[in-house]
Amino acid sequence: MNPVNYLYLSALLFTIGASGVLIRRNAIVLFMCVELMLNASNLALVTFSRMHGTLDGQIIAFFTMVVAAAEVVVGLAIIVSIFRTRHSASVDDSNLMKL
Amino acid sequence: MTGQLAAAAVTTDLAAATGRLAAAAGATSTGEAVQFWVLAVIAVGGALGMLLMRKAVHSALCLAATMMALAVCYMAQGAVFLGVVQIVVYTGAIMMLFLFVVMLVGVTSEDSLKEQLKGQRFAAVLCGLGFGVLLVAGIANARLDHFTGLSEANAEGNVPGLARLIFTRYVWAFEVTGALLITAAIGAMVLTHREHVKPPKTQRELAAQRVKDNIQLPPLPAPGVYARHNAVDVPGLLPDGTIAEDSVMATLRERGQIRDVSQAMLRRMAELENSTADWLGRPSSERPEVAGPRKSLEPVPANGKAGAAGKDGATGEEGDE
Amino acid sequence: MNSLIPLLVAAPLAGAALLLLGGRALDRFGHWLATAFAALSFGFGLALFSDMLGRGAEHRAVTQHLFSWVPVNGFQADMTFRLDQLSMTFVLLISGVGTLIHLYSVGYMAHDERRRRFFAYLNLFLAAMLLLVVADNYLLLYFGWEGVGLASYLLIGFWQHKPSAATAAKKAFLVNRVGDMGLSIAIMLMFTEFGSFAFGPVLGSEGAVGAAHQASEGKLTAIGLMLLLAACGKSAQVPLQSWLGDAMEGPTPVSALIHAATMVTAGVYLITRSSAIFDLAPDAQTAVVVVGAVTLLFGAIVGCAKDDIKKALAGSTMSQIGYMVLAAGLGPIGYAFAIMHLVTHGFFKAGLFLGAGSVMHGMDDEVNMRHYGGLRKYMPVTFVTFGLGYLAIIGFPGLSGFFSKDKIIEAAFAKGGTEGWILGLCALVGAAVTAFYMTRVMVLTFFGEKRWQPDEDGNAPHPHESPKTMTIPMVLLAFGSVFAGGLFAFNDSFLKWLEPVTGHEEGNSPLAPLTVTLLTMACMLAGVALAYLMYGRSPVPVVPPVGSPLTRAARRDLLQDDFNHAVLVRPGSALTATLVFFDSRGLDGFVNGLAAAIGGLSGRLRRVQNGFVRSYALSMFGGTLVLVATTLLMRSV
Amino acid sequence: MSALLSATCAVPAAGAVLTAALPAGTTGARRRTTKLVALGVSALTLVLAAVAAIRFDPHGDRYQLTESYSWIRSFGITFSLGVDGIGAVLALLTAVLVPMVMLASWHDADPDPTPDAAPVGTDGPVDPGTIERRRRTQGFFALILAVEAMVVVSFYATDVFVFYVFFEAMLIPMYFLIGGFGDRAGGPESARQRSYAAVKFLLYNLLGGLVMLAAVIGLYVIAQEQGFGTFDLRTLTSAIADGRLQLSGTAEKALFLGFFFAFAVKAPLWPLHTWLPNAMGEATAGTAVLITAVVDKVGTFAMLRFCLGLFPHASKTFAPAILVLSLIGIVYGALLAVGQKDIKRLVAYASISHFGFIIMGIFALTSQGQSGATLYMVNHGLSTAAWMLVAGFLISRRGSRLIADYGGVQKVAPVLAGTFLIGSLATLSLPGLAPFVSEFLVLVGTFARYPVIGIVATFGIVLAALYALLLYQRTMTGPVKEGVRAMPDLKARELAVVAPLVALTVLLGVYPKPLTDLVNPSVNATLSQVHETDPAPAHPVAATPGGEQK
Repeated sequence: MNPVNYLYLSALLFTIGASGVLIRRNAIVLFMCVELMLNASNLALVTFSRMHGTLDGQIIAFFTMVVAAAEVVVGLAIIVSIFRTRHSASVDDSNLMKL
Repeated sequence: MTGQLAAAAVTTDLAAATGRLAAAAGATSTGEAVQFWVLAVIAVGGALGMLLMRKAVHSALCLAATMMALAVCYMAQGAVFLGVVQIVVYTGAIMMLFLFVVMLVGVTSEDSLKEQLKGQRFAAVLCGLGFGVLLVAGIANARLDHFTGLSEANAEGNVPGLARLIFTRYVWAFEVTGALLITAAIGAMVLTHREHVKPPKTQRELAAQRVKDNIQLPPLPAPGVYARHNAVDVPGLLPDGTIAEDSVMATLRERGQIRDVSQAMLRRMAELENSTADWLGRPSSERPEVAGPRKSLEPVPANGKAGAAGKDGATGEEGDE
Repeated sequence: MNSLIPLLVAAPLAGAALLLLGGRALDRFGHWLATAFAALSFGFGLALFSDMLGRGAEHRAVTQHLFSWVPVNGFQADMTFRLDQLSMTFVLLISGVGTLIHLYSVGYMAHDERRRRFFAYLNLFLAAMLLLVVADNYLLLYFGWEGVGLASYLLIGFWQHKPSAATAAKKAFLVNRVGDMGLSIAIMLMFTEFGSFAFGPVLGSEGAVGAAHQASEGKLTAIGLMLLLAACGKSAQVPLQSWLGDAMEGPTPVSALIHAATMVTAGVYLITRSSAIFDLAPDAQTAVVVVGAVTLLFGAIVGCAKDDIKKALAGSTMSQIGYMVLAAGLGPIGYAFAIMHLVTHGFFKAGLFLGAGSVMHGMDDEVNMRHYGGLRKYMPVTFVTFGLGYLAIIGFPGLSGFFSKDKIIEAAFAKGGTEGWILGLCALVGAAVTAFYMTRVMVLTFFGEKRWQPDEDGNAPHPHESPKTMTIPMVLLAFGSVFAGGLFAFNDSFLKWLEPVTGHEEGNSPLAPLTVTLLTMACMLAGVALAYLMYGRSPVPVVPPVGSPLTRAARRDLLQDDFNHAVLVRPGSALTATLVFFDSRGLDGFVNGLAAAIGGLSGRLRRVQNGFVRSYALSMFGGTLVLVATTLLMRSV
Repeated sequence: MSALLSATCAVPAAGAVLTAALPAGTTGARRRTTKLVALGVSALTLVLAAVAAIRFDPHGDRYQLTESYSWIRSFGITFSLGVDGIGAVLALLTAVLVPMVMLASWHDADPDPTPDAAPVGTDGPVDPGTIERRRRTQGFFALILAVEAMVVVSFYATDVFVFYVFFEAMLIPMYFLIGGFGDRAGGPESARQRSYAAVKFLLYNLLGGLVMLAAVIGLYVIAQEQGFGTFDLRTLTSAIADGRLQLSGTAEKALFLGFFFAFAVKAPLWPLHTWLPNAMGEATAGTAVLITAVVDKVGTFAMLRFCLGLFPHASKTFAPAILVLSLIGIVYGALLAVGQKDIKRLVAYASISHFGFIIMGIFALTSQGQSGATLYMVNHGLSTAAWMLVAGFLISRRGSRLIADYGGVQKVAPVLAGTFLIGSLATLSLPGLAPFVSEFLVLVGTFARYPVIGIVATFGIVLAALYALLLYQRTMTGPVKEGVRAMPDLKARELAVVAPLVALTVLLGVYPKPLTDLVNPSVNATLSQVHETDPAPAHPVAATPGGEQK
């Protein structure tokens, strides 16, 4: 088997994640989709690391995870506070930006 | 949790071995191939599950599965540390956080299947397909025939190798990441924290306020109907047979988790009267309709937010906290 | 001595400025001041005249350069004056008659509260008219030309509170403007053709041949026709004659000075002055004679039908100027006679108008001749002077009109060929009609029974003779009417006087001069007799009879106004209204519509910004897709 | 390098700042101080502009009294000023008219004695009339001075970019002048109209300016490619004239149209004119004079200086088309003037007709036409100012702009009627008054090259007589109308405004030589830039008489 298949897997997961962002309405699921996309890219990075024989790819993947963690913390906090005021976790209910 | 770790440790050894083996060739061993295909099916299945499940909890669980599969993939590719971190941080911490929030905002609330934005779903699928095709085409076109393998880089072990890089070349980024994490933590606190701008009201003041506002002077009605249904999600019935929504706690109302038994109760009462009438021998013209006198009273929709709109916002707010 | 020429113009101009700017302080004696300035100008004219007579016939023309007026490269218009025999004739006529009419107005306008302004306008008119005749180039002539138009506008509309007067003034100015267009175009043509529009270089002077001789006949014809258009406007010739009748709304001295003696003859001056051009453009000359002949009949017919004494006289003026234009169109055969008739006409027509003014003065401004009658007993001086003017105009032997008109008729026959016969016969018929309508005026006004009645308030007019200031000018003009013609005709003195400017040649008339004279006499007597039969023998009805269609048409100026109204005014106002609509709805509507369309489009586009995060994400994603695809495609290509 | 020109520009600019900074006009005395300061500044500007015109030597260089200050070095932009005969004359005109406008508008910007309800219900853009009431007087006079400063810079600028900046910046004060200070008469409806007019004015001119900006940038880019990285007009024109800087045919045409469009909107040329009647109708009479007599002149002036100087070939190519448009403008403007019911709009349409003459003179490409056009700018400025200001005095007395509300004014206010008549006569180009000289020159100049257009344009003089005299007849003559019975005649201040204008109109009609002497050399220089000479007469008088046989 060619390790390139990991890249194909990564591409597939990324696409699924992206479609999820576009299709799902629940803000939490949306976030999960984003996480999936990040993970997909991490997989690609790790594969690249293996391809080049250096560890830099893994480092970047590591940083990605950290950033993802930070993002999730803040993002979920935002979701919670939005839910408090709007009683809804649907992103379609927060559409005041059009004004 | 411990089980997972143990399993991961086993796989690590295995993956390291296969990785070393494959390094020379540019193709992988059959073992890794088998492993990959199994994991790939799990990962994609999990991802699709996440995408398609209507309930957030299910989505979260599916995602967790995908992440575990990915963690194994990392290990198989010689990124042992990352694989562990993936399981500990992602599956362990982040996904738990997700689940907490899901529980907080309504575990059973589902996305309705009806798409509100015209053409959104179709366009999204189209874009996704197009993007996928592009990515695949890109990868296929790239010259990726040579794999160096990590045997050299991981010569003194994966963790020391990473550490060497993190604390030398990437130390600045590492520090900044730390700052980012701190900031994120503080941000989360700030976002979710509610400042009391004035001292909390005492019970007396609240009572006075209620009198002044002329809202719900007596205590709220208790939930439960007769002795039959005494669960907190069963609203009490008003004298006319309709439900008293106030009798259910606000969080349940918010989630639409009110179990409406009024119809059943009415039906039962009618039966009771009928049997009483039978027993007394009354003519049938005087008997009430068994079908129930209040057709109009529909059960509260499962995920409707009618309850949230609330009879009055004040009590809703109080219950929410 | 030449430096007096600018003063001719400057004196009345100073008078006008002084009176207009001087304010009420001058109300008491302003009219005498104005008369003095007019007389001063006449004095300068006499001095220059005597000076001119002292020089030989070839050295009489002089020019006086003041300053460069409009110098732009090749276009050089100078403030230069030229005084030659032709100008001199006009200067004396204008300032002389002008002074008399100033004097007359002192009495006539005695009770008008705006008398000072009236005299200022009169002075302004004199200045402009004198500028017109002493100008040395066409642009300066145009200056004077429009100046007299302005004065005419101001004076016709002097009684501005009457809407009819204001309308008449505007009409006069507008119709004149159409003529002025011709003059402008003629000047432009001269400029592009010759690079100059000064009299000397273009027309030639002192034996030198002007540039006109080198131009093509087509160009000269064009210039000539444009000059004719100008002349038609100013001299009320067909087809631009419609303003003259309405111009009688002005005070009578104005009618006498401007609309009889001087301004309306400016067209004749223009044609005579441009003789060098017309002589080289026979087609233009033909047009001139046609206009002259048509107008002389037109005016005469109109004059027959009018009951308003001033309008009857206005028709007569039109007709008499027709004679002059006709003569001027005949070329060197006729120029001198045109000017001669112009001068004699200036005397007798001014006299007639002043007489009419005197009658109106005595009759409480009544103008309808059907309400006159038998006035000879009440105003003897007016009767006598008016009668002399009457005899002069109908060409009674020995009086002024006889000499000048007879010569024109002779000259018309002398044109030769069919043309000559037609023109001559027109002129003869004109003479007969002239005799008819003038006799009609005379009879209706001074003979028969008195026909005036008290008005609604019971105030009947008390006809009386006018004051001295009015009668003296009338008497003086009557002298002119009687003797000027004989003086000019004596030994052909006038002909010789003008010959250096206009040239002269004898025509070969198919009829002997005596025959023509006798024919004219016969026509005149026929006209007088017919008029006497119609108006002198039987009482004149106070309410005019319906009359024949021709009479009715003539009362309406031969439907000229109706024609103008139908052809110009009504379509014009329709066009204006359409354009106003087009401007607000069409042009502005287009722009506003564009604005609305843009607004609508942005309204549509705004809906894309629906506020849904997922929509934005979709567009971002789609954008990325497109970008990546493009990049890949570009790289693969 | 004398600083005369920059002083002429700086004085009104500084005056504007000073006037705006004076204490608010709560009392009559304070307001008078403001007005006197502004008037003094404008008088000083007049003196400086006159000195500049006098020190200009017609036989010397094309541009004199030049100054240059470095501004944006990386784009070769310098703040350079210089004056030619045309610019000197027009700057002088501006400097003459501004004090007159100020005097005429002496009380136009006083706060209303009875504070009427602030104009509400403007559902369009924000009403610029909401300038703080107490500072109205300061604002008005400061804005006028600002306009003056910018106009003068535009006339003096010899740098394309500097010209552009001030050409556009002029819109800002004008916008506030139009929108913020209207006739006292109108109610909320008039406020809405005024707001509409101001926005329309701004949009039209802004659009023109933006097109021009594109052309300015395009010119710079092309010039820079050929080694002329500068906006300096003199460098550019001389390089274009001797072929060192070559624009391709298409580029030149496009750039020409870009410049011309802006100037044609400003001028305004048919069919871009529709903003003018609105703006002049709704603004105060003084502002209307500023628009038509001062600001619009920048447009025609710029056609002469920039369009012809920078794009000689394109100018020639487009000249016939522009002539036809200007011809339509002449007749169209006059016909619409005849059909107007509103005095000020009538004057505006008359101005459109006159601008047709000016543009026609410029693009006839003859020295008579262009000298005539330049004189026309001056004469139209003076005569229309007189006409419009007197009309403004009339309107302020009766409180109505409708012609139908007047009649018989001549009887009650003869001096007013007399000056109005002189204004009307000047408008219809009566000989002896200044506009005649210029109009005739334009006609002759056009006729020499395009006889048919010249002849049709001559109809304009008949139509001019029609609208001018019709207006006079309807307002001033006839029986005295009810509303004008107690109308006072002109006051001393008003006479002081009108008298100099009338005197200048008469003087320049009889003796325009001082102006033609200033203008002619510059016009000849402009013509030589376009490589045009006057058409020679077919049979010049100078040829020896009889020397040639036909």
